[in-house]
Order: sequence, then structure tokens, then C-alpha cells
Amino acid sequence: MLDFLQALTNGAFIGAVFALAAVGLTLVFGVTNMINFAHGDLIMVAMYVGFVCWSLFGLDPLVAIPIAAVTMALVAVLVYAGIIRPVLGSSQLAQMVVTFGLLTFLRGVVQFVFTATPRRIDDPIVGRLRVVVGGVAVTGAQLVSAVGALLATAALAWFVHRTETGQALQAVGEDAAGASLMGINANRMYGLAWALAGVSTGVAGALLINNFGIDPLAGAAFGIMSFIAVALGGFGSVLGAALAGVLLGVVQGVVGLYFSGYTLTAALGIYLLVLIVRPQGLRGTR
Amino acid sequence: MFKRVSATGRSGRVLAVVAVSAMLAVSACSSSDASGPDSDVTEIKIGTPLPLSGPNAALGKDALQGAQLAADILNKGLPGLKLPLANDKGLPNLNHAKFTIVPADTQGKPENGASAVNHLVNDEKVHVLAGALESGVTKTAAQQAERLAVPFVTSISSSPALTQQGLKWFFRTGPTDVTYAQSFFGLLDEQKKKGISADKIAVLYMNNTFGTDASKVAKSLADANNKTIVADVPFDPAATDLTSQLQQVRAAEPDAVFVVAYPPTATLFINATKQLDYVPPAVMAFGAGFIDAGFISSAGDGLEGMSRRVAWSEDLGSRNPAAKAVSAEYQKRYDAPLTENSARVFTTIMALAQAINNARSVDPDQIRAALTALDIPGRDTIMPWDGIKFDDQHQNTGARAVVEQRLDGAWKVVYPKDVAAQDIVWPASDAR
Amino acid sequence: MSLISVDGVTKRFGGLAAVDSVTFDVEPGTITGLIGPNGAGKSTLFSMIAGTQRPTAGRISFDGKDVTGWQPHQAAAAGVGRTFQLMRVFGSMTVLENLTTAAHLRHRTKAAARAFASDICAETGLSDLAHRPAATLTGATKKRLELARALATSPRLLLLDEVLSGLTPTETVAAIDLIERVHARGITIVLVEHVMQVVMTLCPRLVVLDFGKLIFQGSPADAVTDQAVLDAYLGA
Amino acid sequence: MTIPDTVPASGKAVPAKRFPWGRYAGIAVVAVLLLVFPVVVKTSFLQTIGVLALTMAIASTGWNILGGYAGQISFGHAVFFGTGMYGTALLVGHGWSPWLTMLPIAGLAAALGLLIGLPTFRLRGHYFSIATLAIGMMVMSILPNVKPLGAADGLSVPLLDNGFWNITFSLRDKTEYYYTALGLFAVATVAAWLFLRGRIGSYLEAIRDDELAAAAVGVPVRRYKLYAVTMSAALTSVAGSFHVMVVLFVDPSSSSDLSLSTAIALIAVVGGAGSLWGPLLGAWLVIALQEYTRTYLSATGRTIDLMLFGALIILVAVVDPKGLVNLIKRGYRRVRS
Repeated sequence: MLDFLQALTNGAFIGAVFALAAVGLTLVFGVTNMINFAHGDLIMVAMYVGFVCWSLFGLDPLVAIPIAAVTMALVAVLVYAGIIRPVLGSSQLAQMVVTFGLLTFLRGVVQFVFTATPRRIDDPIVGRLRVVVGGVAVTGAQLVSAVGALLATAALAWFVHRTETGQALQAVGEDAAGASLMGINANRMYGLAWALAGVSTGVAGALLINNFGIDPLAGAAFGIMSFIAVALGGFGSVLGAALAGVLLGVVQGVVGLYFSGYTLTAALGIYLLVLIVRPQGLRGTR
Repeated sequence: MFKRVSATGRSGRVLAVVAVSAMLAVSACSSSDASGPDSDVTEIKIGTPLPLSGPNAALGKDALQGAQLAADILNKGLPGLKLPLANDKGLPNLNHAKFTIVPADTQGKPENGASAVNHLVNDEKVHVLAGALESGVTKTAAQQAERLAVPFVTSISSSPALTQQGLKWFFRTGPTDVTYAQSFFGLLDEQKKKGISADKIAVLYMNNTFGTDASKVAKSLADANNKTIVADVPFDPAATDLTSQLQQVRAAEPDAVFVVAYPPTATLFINATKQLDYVPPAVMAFGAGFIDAGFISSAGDGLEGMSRRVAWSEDLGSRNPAAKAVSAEYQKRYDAPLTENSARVFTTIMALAQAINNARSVDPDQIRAALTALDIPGRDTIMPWDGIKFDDQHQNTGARAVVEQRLDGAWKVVYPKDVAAQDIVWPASDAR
Repeated sequence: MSLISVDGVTKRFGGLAAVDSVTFDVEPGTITGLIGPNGAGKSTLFSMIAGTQRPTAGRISFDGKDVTGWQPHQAAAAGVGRTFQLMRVFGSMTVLENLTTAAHLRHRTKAAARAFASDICAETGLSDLAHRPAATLTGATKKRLELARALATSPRLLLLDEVLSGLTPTETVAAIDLIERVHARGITIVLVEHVMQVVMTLCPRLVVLDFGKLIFQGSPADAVTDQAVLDAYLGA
Repeated sequence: MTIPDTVPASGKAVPAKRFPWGRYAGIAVVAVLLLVFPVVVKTSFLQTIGVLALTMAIASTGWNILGGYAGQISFGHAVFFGTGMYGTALLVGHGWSPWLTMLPIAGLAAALGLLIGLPTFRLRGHYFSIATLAIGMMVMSILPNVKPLGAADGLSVPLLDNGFWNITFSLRDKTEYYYTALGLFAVATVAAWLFLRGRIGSYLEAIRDDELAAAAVGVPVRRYKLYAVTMSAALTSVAGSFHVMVVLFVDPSSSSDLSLSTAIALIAVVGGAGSLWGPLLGAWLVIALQEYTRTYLSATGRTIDLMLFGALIILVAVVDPKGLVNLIKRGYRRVRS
């Protein structure tokens, strides 16, 4: 029983990070109606940003969070202006392909600059922290990641649903033409969506390096999880993505306890199941 | 509209440039190898297919540097190094021919292993092959070498299956997982004699070729040594958390846990032990994860008390003058410690040199014959081995593995007795 | 026997009924105008006849057979051709290819389909544009292409959804002429329109919907004097 | 029932299209280039590129039918490629000739395609693509646990005697492998052409352009999507069958990796999705780029192939989503007029 609780907690904690990643992805989809396959690799880049902060200026990942967030926001906006905007008009295929190109390119650049040697942050502030509640143990790194991820997710959700700009964002997502009639600059909103996605990847990356290795492929697993979370939660639904992210984490945690070889299989299985029963995802409306 | 068209025109040209440059590049290399193998040998080319990019690039780099160091020492010598051919500046029996290392990137993908060997032999005209890291890649590379009838000596891949396929041109200087596992079981028996319970074993391994092979061996040996496997826990090599898996292990209350992981998952394993604050009485690590320098530095005292099997030991090296000199030179050159992988490949190249020197030729059949006849005593290597002598399966019978335990931030040899620096600290938690 | 009979057909989206128990028949060889203010449920009714939407209640029969809730391709095969309010041409294909694709419904071989397509092309006056990618056409031409494409399926019934709206007077004249020629060949036509006078001149019989309910059917002459119709249009 | 055949009182006739000299000239030139390549180029490395390029060209020709023509963008085609690799490896292990394995295995792949298509074709656009991606990864994640397929170790194809019947040749010179691949590619392309030239082709393109309109002109959308995936899967698996005879080994990562799925798709896209030329062009460019950079530039541990490849993909997608083929066509037209 205790083991089960422990597995549950672990799943939930890693799930929180999936959730954060997924929210960024779903935002871009909801607003620009395109999937960014390079999302996970933006997280990877963010991890390297955190690494650079640490290795050059000795900044702890916690301190690096805002820096990574801002940097990634800039990167995302550049990406949008540079290669996404030109294909907004073209086919879905072109849009997918462009982000695949981006994925490959980012991995290439990072491997060129940092080589494939795995990098790590030597004992970060939260590294030695460890909390035990009723026999369920949690490390500082996990705690920070989960709390940070949840806060960031909540903040993003609040921004999208509660602020005026957020409303505008959604309006553009639902009907760009209509929105522009209402005097909303769709283009700027698209840029904003990417910027927010950038922030989410930045925060996620900076949080992850507290207890994850950093290498050019480090983002892949999180990228995949965030796609599945987004599809599972229903494309464009912020809350759905967040829930799905946590769910995926929990599933993998629990399955790992009993059928350790099938964690990924289980995660994908759940998604495909939902897909067949409810094509629009948990909270999707399409 | 007009803008779009003009833009297209421009980037169209850019595209053309990309295409053309690719083509040029290609044609450039097509012209590169007009020359065939020449009659009197002045250069000996050794092809080293290794993962120089991709997930295991770091390990591949170590291996390549080991090979290059060996070649340089063979060509230019290293004053004071007491190893055969170390100071002959080329091969005495072969008009002092010099060595060239020709690397090729496999990216750790089996299909690339095959194409890399093919390219090295057919285009680069290498005389022998040394290297390949991941067992899967070595499998295809060896196949290819076999069909091309070129000697191929591996030193890192430890999957026993490799030397059991009865390949004619494939040799292995390094130990197999069996040897490795035996060293662990030997250690367990020692404990047993001391009356410490060491019968229940758990295996925690990556669900890929390397992991499953290692675990298979461990399991079969467990039966042979009447030990019981109390937990068999595979995990996805791309996992993002191993806590649940470690819980599964803990639940089985094993005396010793065999861990097979590459660096990323090794980190997750350490994280899990920290989180659960659980260290099995003995942690015995197979595999690259626990050799990677970056990992070791970051794991810090999380590693304390854990053991690993190695074919080369810095601890021992410091007691073997030749090894000492080589690792010093390596450190000086690449400002990185001589890792197990670099040491193994270094040794392999030195052995190949002796074989070719004995063969007095670069003819593949002669080299092959020389390799089968090769017999190098342990003292003429930098390894803690009995020596290098291939059995009928072309597996080096002299290859030995030692077990090191992490104690106060350093790896100390704890098995076998004759070379051990001290007794193993058991249970591991006492070391913390 | 009537070609189409719509019998108490209802379509609900969530709570509200877009089409509310509508009943009317269409006799073979006639032109019927289906009119009504925006959101009256005209297009919904169309899509139910054409099989793109399934009625919540009621019965639709075509040529005496119950076809309630059939699939669009079944409708097409049975001889129902349609155009879309928001033009839906096959953008990546040329005009001729658009028609050939449609012609394939009755002509298996490429050659036959192509031949028939070119005839349609000629008849609908699209010959000069035959090899132009459909995506590059003007709105008016796209509408014309849609009509031609529907014709290429050799339909018995044509459902025309606002093929005239947004056309210049000259284009309108041309379009009406085309519709009349099509009708002359004995193809039954039901068209949805806003442009009243056009409908008046074109259709001997009108069916008027308002808020999903059928409020009138009969001749244009009677329509203009009918109170319900006037209310619906003048929003009184 | 009778349908009044509307043969119209013919107005102005459709102008005949100019005879496409360009196309036939193009076919001739490419054919010659492909044929003389191994005669002119003797480097084993380059010949290997040729073999690999043609293999991938076959695979993406398969993808192209579903993704390029029917517009159903799949990121799970490695499953079918893997089916070919595993199937042939297994049967050759049981003493079959690789040639004999190709059709039955292709049939199996086709069946698999149907199986995957049935649930996923209810989904449109991104939903479909992600679903295929997930299915692909699912297979990838299950394979390491499937004992009969060698689990994580994979399967090795027993080394047969050299000879055409065994698709096994000397490795010193890749010419035989090359021409075998070329032959297969020709067959695959002709098959695809025959499949697409008539009604099916028009219907698939109609589905890609607008499913609703397609249905309105009598296209049974679902059924035709299923036709497409069947053919698509079959062709891709043939590529796998041949590939496994070249590398003589198959394991989960080399057969059903996500990167393989994307490679199959991207090659078609770079070359030109929805054009029979696309896969060929894309494969040669992409494979040459990738192999060349890997072999000659990445020995340093710093790879630039990924960067170049990524840049190339982005460039194509931004400049002309219809791919290189379209660029060439445009250039040709510009020259011509």
C-alpha cells in the first residue's frame, strides 16, 4: 500500500512537469492551430540555458528559472517570426514539417556547440533536501519541480482564461478573421502564444536540471509526453492538457511498480483508448 | 504575391546551393580513393567504427582517444614506457610501418555499424578493424567484417553471444558479461563464506540489447551458483523516473542488486536511491552508466558504497608502472582521466600491433593467423589481466574483470583477493 | 410520384431545433426555391437531404425509397448533386480535373470521365479555364465550377446553395441562363437563395422556412401576399 | 433507376493540353542517370548511398500514397517498414527466399494498415497524425518484450550464399545490390502509378483537398482512405524486406524508431509530397547529405549533419511546401516560357 502511494506521488510529481510542458504546447495549438513537434527540444535548449547559467556564472537552477523563461520566450518569438509565420497560410503538412525541421536543427546546433557529452549540475541547492510524509518520501528536486510546474501552469491558465489579453488570445484561436474584425492583431497574438510556450519550456527546463542529466536528446521524452498529454487532454484545452500530463505521470509511476517494462506502452495505450472512445480528447470540443 | 515569388526565387537558389554543395562533397570523396593497397607497406590503417555522435558519443570519444594514443605511441614512442613495440617507432618487422586510425561514426545504430565497416574497408582500405561499442552495432559490424574477410577486434562489447556465432574474422580482447558476472558471483561467494547472507539477487536493467543480455547472463549464472533471482525489473531506456522500479526491487529484499544502465538512467537510479533513502546491501553495476566521468562527478556521494565491474582499474593502474605512464600521458593529452573504454581500446590496438608485427604482413589471412596464435602475458599490458590469448571462439581467455567499490569518493578494488586494495564494505550503507 | 419527399423532418443542435418538423415534396422536373431569412435552417435542410447531416426525427425519401440519414456519397450515387454555400472546389486540381473527378461517379475509365468532363466544361463555359488550378479562380467562377462539378455527376436532383449570391448582374444573368439550360434537360432543381427577385423569376414554386419551421409553400405570387412570409422577411 | 445522361449541346470545346515533352524528357534523363550511376561511380560508399536512397525512396513512395495523395499525414510508417524487416528476417531464417517473402509480408503489412486505419481514419488532420505517431511508438515500446521477434536483441538474418535469388551479393562492389534496389524501385513506382492513374488517384486527391466535397461527388471517403493505407503499407514493407537483406539485422530501434517514421515522411516531403518524383529526389538528396556528413564530418564528435538536414527541411517547407519537384517544374516552366 505504502509502495503504491509512493509510486502515485512520484507519478504525480513527474506528471506536474509533463503538465507544464503540455500546457505550452496546447497554447500554441489552440491559437495557431498547429502542432510544434520541436516543443520537447525547446525544453532541452532551456536545460542548456540553465546549464550555461550554472557553469559560467555559478547560478543555481532556481535562480536561473526567470533567465531561462525570458531567454526561451525570446527564442520562441524568433522561431515564430523566422519560420512559423511564413507557413501559417500553407498546408498542415508544411506546418508539421517546419517544426520537424526545427527539432532536427535544434538538436544539431546543441550537439555542435556542447557535443553529446551528458552535462549535469553538481549539487544544486535543493539537491540534498528530502521530505518524508507518512512514509512517502519526496526529494527537494521533485518538490521544486512539481510546485514550480504547478505554479507556472496555474499562472498560464489564469492568464489565458482571466485576463483580457488571454481572452483575445482565445478569440484569435477560435476565429482569427472574426477577431481581427474586433480589432485584435492576430499576428501579435500568435507571437504571444509562442512567447508563452517559450516561457513554459524555459521554466520546465530550469526545473528539470535539478535532478536530470542534460544532453541533446534530453527533451525527447518530455516532448513525446507533452504531445500525448495534449492529444489526450483535447487539443487546445489548457486544463485538459494539465490534467492529462499529471495522469500520464501517475500511470507511468504505478505501472512501473508492477510491469516495469511497459511504462511507455501504458501511457500510449491510455491515449489510444481515449482516442477510440472519445476522439476529441478528455476536454476537447473540436 | 510578387514578394512571395521573388522570395521563392531567392531561397530557390539557396536550395540549389545546398543541393549542389552536397553533390560536390559527394563527388569530392569519390575521387579520393583512386589508389589501391600498395605492395610494400609503409602505413597500417586501423578502422574504428564508434558512436561519435548520438546518445553514447561521450563513450565513443573516450574509445577513439585511446586508439589514437596507442597509435601515436607506436609511431613516435613514449620514453620510459615498458610495453612491447612502445618505443620501436613503427613495426620493426614491417619496415617500420606507421599506424593510422581511421574513425567512422555509427551513431550507435546497428545499420550504421554495417555501413561504417563497409565504408572503412572498401573506400578507406583499412587493414583491420577495432572498436564498435554497443552490442547491437558490434553484431552488424562483425557480420559485415566477416563477409568482407577483414579481421575485426572488439574490446568493449561484452555480449557473450558475439563470440558464440562462430565468426571467422571476429575477435574480442575484453571480458564478456559472463566474466563480469562471475566476478560478482565470486564476490558473493566470499561473503557467503563469511556467513553473510548473499543469496537473493535482484536485476534492474534497461530493456535493450545490452540490458537484456547482461541480465540473461546474470540470471543463468545465478541458477548455476544456486542463488535466487528475487526480482527481475526491466525498464524503458527512455524512462524519466525509476523510483517505482527501485521500490519493486526493495519490496523483494534482495542481498545484492545488479544494475545495468547507460548514463541518463544511471542518474535516475541514483536519484531513486536518494529519494527512497534505500541502498541494497550490495549494488553491483554493469555497464557504461557507472563508468561515465560526468555521471560519477554529479552522482557525488550518492555513489558511496556501490560497486561496479571493470576491465581496467585506475586503482590498479596506479600500481602498474606501464598503466601509470599511459594514463599520465592520456591525462596530459586530452586532460581527462584514462577511462575503462580508452584503456581497453588502447590495449586492443597494442595487441593488434604485435599480431601484425608477428605476421610481417598486412594480408588479412596472415593477420588472422597471427591473432589466433597471439599470446601476450599480462605484464605486457596495462590491464589487470592474465594476458591476451584467444580461444577457439576468438574470445580472450586472459581477460579478467575486477570489482571496485566507491569509498570516500574513490574507486577501490575489492575483488578478486589477489589484487584487492581492501575488503568490500557490506552492507553498502555502512560506507555512507 | 414526387422525387423527394421531406416528412416531418427535425434537426436539433443541443436544445434548439434548426429544422422543426418540416414537410414538403418536390416533383420531378420542377425548380423549387427554398427561401427564408438567415438561420432559418435552409442549409441544414439541404445537408440532411444530401446526407451530410442526419435528421433527429422525421423521414426523407428519394424516388420513393426511404433514405433518411444516408451517407453523402450514397446520395450522390443515387443522383443528388449539390453545391456548397462556402465554395468547396478541389483547389489543387485544375478545373477539368475537378470535373473529371466528379464524372468518375458514372464513368469508370479515365478516358470516358475526361470526355464527359470536357463536355460539361464546354457547356458551362469553363473551357478557357479548363487547365487553371481551381484555387486560383475568382469567387464567381468557383461557384460556376461547383455547379459544373455537380452536373458532372449526372444528377437527377440538383441542390444549389446560394449559387447566385455575390454575383455581379452580368454574372447573375449568365448563371440563371445556365440553371435554366440545366433544368431544360429535365434535372430537378432545389435552390436556396436570398436574392428574392431572382427566385421569383426562376422558381414557379417556393418553400419558405422561418426559425426552422415551414411557413409557406406555393407560387411566388401568393408568397408576396402571404402575411407569415412578409413578417418573416420584414421582421415584423 | 435511370439517370438522365446530360450530354450537353456542346459549346466552346476544351483546348487540348500541350504535349508534356518536359515530363518524358525528365523521365528519360533520370532513368539514364539512375542506370549509369554505379558504372560511373565506383566508390563503395557512394554506391551504398545509392542503395539506401533507393530503398528509402520505395518506402516514401508508399508513404506518399497515403500522405501525399490522400493527404492523411502518417508518422507511424516505420511500423510497416518494420513489418517488412521482421517478416523477411523471420521467414528467411526458416529457409525462404527473400523474394518469396516480399508479397506475403506486404499483404500482412496491408492488413496491419487496415487494422490501424479503421479506428484512426475517423480522425482528421493533426488528430490523425498524432494517433499514427502514438501507434508507431506503441509498437516500438512493445517490441522489446516480444520474445518470438528476438525481444530487445532483435533478429539476425542468416548469411545466405551469394546470388540474386538470395538477394545476397559480394560487398566489395555494391553494383548488384544497387541494381536490385533500382529494379524494386521501378516496380514500386510503376505499381504506385498504376494504382493512382485512374479513378482512385482522382478520388484520393479529392479527399486530400476537401473530404466534404469529395463525398458530395460520390466518393466513399472512408473506403478510399482504406484503399490508400493498404497500398501504402504494402509498398513500405517491401522496402523493409529489401533493407533487412542488406543489413542482415533487425532490432526494435532499427525497425520502428520514430526517427525512421519521420525520415520516411520527410524524404517524400522534401522531394515533393503528392508527386511520384518526390520520394526519389528527396531520398537521394537527404540520404546523400546525411551519409556524407556522418561519414566525413562527424568523426570529430561534433555533427553538422543534423543542422544541415534541419535547415534543409525548414527551407523546403517555408519556400515551397510542394517540395523540390515543384521548384524544378517552376524553373522548367520559366525557361520554357
